[in-house]
Amino acid sequence: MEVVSISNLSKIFNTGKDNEVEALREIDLTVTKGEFIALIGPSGCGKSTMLRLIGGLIPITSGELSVNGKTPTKAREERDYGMAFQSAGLLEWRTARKNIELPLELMGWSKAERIKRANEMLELVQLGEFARSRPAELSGGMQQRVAIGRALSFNPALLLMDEPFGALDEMTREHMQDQLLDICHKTESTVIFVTHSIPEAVFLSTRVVVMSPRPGQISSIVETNLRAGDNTADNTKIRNDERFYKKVTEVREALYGK
Amino acid sequence: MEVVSISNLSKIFNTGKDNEVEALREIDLTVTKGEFIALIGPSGCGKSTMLRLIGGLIPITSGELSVNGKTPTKAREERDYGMAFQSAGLLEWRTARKNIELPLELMGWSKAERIKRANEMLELVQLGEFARSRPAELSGGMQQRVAIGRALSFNPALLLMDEPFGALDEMTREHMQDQLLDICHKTESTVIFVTHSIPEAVFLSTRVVVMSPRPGQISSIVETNLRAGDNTADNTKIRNDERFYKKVTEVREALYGK
Amino acid sequence: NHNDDSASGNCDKVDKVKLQLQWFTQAQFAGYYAAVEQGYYSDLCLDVEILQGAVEIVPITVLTTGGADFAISWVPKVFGPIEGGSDVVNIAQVFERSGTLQVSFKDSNINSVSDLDGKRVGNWGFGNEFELLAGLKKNNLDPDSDVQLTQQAFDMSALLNRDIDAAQAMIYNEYAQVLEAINPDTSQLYTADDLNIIDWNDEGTAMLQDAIWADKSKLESDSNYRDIATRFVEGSLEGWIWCRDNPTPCVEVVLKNAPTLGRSHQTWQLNEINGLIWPSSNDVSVMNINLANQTARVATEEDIVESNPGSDWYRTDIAEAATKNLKDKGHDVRGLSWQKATVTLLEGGK
Amino acid sequence: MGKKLFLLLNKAAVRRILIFIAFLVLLALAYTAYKAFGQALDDRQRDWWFIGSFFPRTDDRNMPPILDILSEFGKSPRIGGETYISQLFSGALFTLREAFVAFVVGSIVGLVLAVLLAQSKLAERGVMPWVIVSQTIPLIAITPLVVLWGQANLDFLPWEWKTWMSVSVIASYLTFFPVAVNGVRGLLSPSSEHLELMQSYGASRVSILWKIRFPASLPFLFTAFKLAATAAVVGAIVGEISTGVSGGQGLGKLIFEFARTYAAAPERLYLGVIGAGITGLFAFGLIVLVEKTILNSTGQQIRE
Amino acid sequence: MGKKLFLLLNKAAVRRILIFIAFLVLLALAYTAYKAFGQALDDRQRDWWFIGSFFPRTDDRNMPPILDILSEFGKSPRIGGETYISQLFSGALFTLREAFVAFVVGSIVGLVLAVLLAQSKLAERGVMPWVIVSQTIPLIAITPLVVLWGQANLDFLPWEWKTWMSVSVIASYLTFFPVAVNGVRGLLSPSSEHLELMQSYGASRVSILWKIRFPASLPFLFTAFKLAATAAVVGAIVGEISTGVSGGQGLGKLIFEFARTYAAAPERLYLGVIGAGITGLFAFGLIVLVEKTILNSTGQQIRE
Ligand SMILES: Nc1ncnc2c1ncn2[C@@H]1O[C@H](COP(=O)(O)OP(=O)(O)OP(=O)(O)O)[C@@H](O)[C@H]1O
Ligand SMILES: Nc1ncnc2c1ncn2[C@@H]1O[C@H](COP(=O)(O)OP(=O)(O)OP(=O)(O)O)[C@@H](O)[C@H]1O
Ligand SMILES: [Mg+2]
Ligand SMILES: [Mg+2]
Repeated sequence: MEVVSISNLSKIFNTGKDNEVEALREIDLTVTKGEFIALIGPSGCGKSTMLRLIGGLIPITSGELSVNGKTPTKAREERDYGMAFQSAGLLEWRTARKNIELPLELMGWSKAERIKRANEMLELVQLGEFARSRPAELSGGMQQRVAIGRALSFNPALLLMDEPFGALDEMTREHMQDQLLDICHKTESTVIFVTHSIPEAVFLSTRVVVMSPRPGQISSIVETNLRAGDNTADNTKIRNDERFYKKVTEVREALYGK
Repeated sequence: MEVVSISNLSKIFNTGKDNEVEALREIDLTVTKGEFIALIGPSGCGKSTMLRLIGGLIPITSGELSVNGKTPTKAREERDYGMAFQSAGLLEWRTARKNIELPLELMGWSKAERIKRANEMLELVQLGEFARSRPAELSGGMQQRVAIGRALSFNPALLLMDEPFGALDEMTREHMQDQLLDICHKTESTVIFVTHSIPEAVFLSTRVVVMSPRPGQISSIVETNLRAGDNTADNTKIRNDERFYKKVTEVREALYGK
Repeated sequence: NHNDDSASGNCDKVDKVKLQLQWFTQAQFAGYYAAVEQGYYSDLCLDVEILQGAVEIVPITVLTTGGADFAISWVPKVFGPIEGGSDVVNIAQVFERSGTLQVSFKDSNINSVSDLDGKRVGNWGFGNEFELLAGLKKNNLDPDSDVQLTQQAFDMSALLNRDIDAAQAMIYNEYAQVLEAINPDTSQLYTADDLNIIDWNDEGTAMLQDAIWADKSKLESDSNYRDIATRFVEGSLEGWIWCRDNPTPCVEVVLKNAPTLGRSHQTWQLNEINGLIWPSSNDVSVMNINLANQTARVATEEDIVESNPGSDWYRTDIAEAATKNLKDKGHDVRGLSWQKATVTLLEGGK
Repeated sequence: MGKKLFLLLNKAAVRRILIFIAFLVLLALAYTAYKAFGQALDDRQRDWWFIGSFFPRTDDRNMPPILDILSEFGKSPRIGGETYISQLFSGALFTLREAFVAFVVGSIVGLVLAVLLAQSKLAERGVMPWVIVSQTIPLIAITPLVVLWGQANLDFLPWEWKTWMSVSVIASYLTFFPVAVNGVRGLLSPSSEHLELMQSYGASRVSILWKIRFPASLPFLFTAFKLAATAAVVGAIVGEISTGVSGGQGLGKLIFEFARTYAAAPERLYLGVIGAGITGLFAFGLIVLVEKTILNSTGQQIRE
Repeated sequence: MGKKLFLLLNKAAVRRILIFIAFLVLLALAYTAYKAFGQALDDRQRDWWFIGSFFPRTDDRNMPPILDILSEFGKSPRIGGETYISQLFSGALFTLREAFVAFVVGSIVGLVLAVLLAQSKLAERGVMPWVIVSQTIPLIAITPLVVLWGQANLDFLPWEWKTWMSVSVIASYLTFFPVAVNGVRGLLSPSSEHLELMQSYGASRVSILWKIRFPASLPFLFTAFKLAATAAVVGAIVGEISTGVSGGQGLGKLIFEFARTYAAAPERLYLGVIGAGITGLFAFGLIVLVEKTILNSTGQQIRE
């Protein structure tokens, strides 16, 4: 089942003005249900723009784009998305827990359910003690983790994540990766995940989409799928598997050339 | 010559309130001129707090801290610092170039000098084309690079950098690392550099300071110094050197235990 | 409340009446308050509510828009609206004399209007300046070039500070304020001997002031309203007669309705107000035709109106009917024997 | 919340009031010093340079001595009458009631307008001009209407219409404007980041308003409320003067009376000004207190 | 900048004005419809429910027909005299001059105060109360002083003091307040991130003020300028009325005349109101135009 289908998509900012920027050119991509797409490419190549287009937050310039057979705006209104933006974007007047509760409130969860789920999420991102802290009192990485908790809290069908683990140390990052995979497999979510870390992309994804510098184009797509559908696969094993290293090299070459 | 000397430094936020947080406990550290200290540790362990203490932006709770033999506030007023914060912190009403010019304006550079230097910096961070863009029109990584350009623009004696390359792809990151080293060697700057990337820490630093989780303490200090004072050393060679891998492993073990 | 218990007994029906005053409550309107307190209105089967005026209340507007049944206003202030088509008529000219003065210190040597030549002459503007302007012209002074006309605030500081040489003042109000102020040279209150006054009544440019106004065509078409008007004028005049004969309790009635006012100042004011009414050349409030013509003439000369308002703006029948009733009750409606009392002002009008 | 308010009152408010009093004393000293200086000059050469014309005169009529002003509080307009301080106090209460109603009505109207104006450019362009026009019309042009309207028999209201309510209506006319203008600014202040977040959840306009725009606009709204509270008090005072109130004596009436008798008793006008000032400060202080409590609890406090 | 302004005028402003006119026509229609409805009711049962008391009366005295109002523009107070529209036009120019001076003076004073208040908690606590107090004092208590002061011989000024300048002084008294209050809010609005950045450069207070606080406060200041421009116009109108400015016919004087003769010619007061409204809109529109130009060029525009 096609979740996202993109064809011949282009995006130009400030069309006609002297600061015109061609961010994306002629993108074609199809994502099917349950896939985990890693989006990788140099800084400024249009990864965030792509996510924002898919999420229906900015209008496309030309081409076609549909999500679950609907326009992105429609899909957004029907709450198909969970998004984690490049910057944490927490509401500064809400505590960490209240920030995680935000989407749940919008989806009409009861107060008790919300608190329960928010607490689970805080545990998952290892911030149980900081439930009542405000964003300003959290470190950069902690803020990012709250944002991840918020994006995952309501089991969205389509997860759009923009460098969610960028500000985390290796250990926390690996923990979060494992948790993310776990949740996604349980809820059969489809994920589009932007990252700068090639190993992370390879480890998490079923496919790695490699983009070239501005104007952003898809230069190649590497099938990774180290789990091959087996959700119980041992993550540590995969991380140390030879196939993993090979795929990492393959993506690196696709990205930077040999 | 001691640039930073810290002894028995502790930092507690919200002392006495119910949301009291002990961020740093009994830190001892001495940094001499020309050193490149990499600070590494799990998310929320107090790295940013440490930089902010050294920069004199927040008051210490107990212990002693001096910079170039002065109080941090004094040092700050005498413009000893160049800081790059964890979030880019660009002024949204200024263009990229104007943002880089900000510290130069404060230091009384002439307009022509400012523009010249700002353009050099924009080239250095590979954003020459975006001189006239505003922060809102730049991607996350591009914003971060502008902030780096700004921090480096006036050759500060002491550079405090908080995950400056966090949002950059590998290639851009390596380019920036090389540039940073180059500048630091030329201007004989002392650097304290927070990062989550162990290879980055090892590659750049003379010493890696490893911190343990909250309350943040220095768990060990790894001498790296792969260049051993030779500024002309070939970076590619160092990155592929065996000593490099050994040091990476050493730091990883210091950080996460064997 | 006085009205209710006495009125309901003898009356088939009590008519509600609203009276709009031209200014805040003070002894200038003592007669109306007295009529309420003394039950004169309720004896005539009226339930009168007095609406005090304020800075931006134009009584004639309130009257014509139905906010009040009767209004108190100076005559010249109504000429403009009447010329513009306002349907109102003067039914009782309560004050026969103008209370407007031009006050100066003795040492300024302003003994007559012609002495204003070359002086700084204060006035309030906003339609209060016509008697002054007419008086100047009558004495062959050009208001634009021969005197220096100056905007004056509604208090007498400008005169006391000697920023102006002659100040406009109402005899019952601002003039008294000067006499309530300390003369820094003597550390005593100023006295009448320190001051010269020009009284427009003596100069022949006085204009008629407080009068009762009513809805003109309603008065012609609605006999009930005409009847109410007559009773209202009768009750009001009875109040004024009472205040003439009993000034001390009358002042207390005013003070009761306006707790922030000073007693000596209000006593002075009532005394002077009585002097504007009594002795009356006609039966009280019945229009003096000469003064009506003088007012209309000055108004025309001063361009308040384009053409002389003639005599359509007042009617005397209601006042005549009311005074007839009063005379029948044995009241003195001329007050020929009335004489001004001597009132001692205290510092600040206490 | 009650307890929190009280605590704030205990610490911050007391400090605030102390500072205020310190400045008050300073001002009184400056006033007296200036007066003394001016009088010394008077004795020599009154018209020296521009002291004579530019600065206020320093004689007792124009600048009554502080002690005279203070002692005037205990006096009364007539022998045996109510003292000025007690008149001012009850006048202030009377005016505060008008101002309170005006504040509440004006704030509600202002908020509703702000929400309306924040909806779309079209709404802003269509409605904003009328809001502006409404403010440009001087009170003198609307008081007759308001007063007439108040005089009509508003029988259908569950309460009896009093003239002071007309004053409140006039004051609320001044009140809603800053709330509307600052409110729009506040409602439009959320970052695009937060708005996009909400959009990504498919949040409705109402949810965005309630969960993002409204909290983000709190700091703006409290600034507006400060302006509005002050405007409500001054509007009530001005309303009393321009329309008159029967059945009560507000501050406005007192001040007007005092202003008119300034020549005879200048101290009194100062009493009125002090009374109005304290009343305004009281209203302002209440808003600051509520602001501190709420913004502290949401962490949006900008200072302290 | 000139060209930019012109371009903005061409596109956005024209659209804006068109929308305004559309709403104007709508309003006129609503007015006429309400009047017709009310009159239909009048004919049957005037006192039906509360229409009779709550809503304005619909007869021609209280609600003159739109056409009467419009045709009044072309009339004149006396045969062969100046038409009202030309009186209003020159009155508006006269008042705008007063308002302009008031706006400039008030904004400068407000900005200086805002900078002062933003310096420290102590300054805010010491000075803010006086700013509030100043606003609570009704104009009626200060106009006499201003007028006297204006009448004194301010010979030392390099220009001749005119009465309209006293009006400007009074209007600026209303103007500086929103600028001061919103200004403080704006000056305190920069994020701690930006302030820390500046501190890390060892920037002086003045630099921080100039390079961070001031630009960050622009959106706040423009909101304040909008309030201030409106306040300047209404302050000038009220000031004219309360000082009775001679030597010129401003809008205030005209409105005062019209209000006094409301009973006779209600249309005229509407003329005055329309004149004041358009003048206010003009002042407001100028600020919006400048705001758009500046905030567009700094990218701080919140809408459009
Ligand atoms: N609102 C905007 N207006 C103008 N240009 C924009 C805007 N947003 C993005 N761009 C431009 O589009 C290009 C792609 O930006 P985008 O944020 O998608 O990059 P990215 O791949 O996410 O980069 P990074 O890894 O640095 O986050 C950049 O050149 C950027 O300058
Ligand atoms: N202003 C503050 N108020 C209260 N607590 C704070 C504040 N700033 C930081 N902390 C706390 O101090 C601890 C250290 O924070 P810090 O930002 O120094 O972490 P960090 O090492 O930089 O983490 P990261 O890698 O996630 O950026 C955290 O537990 C955080 O919650
Ligand atoms: Mg991005
Ligand atoms: Mg950090």
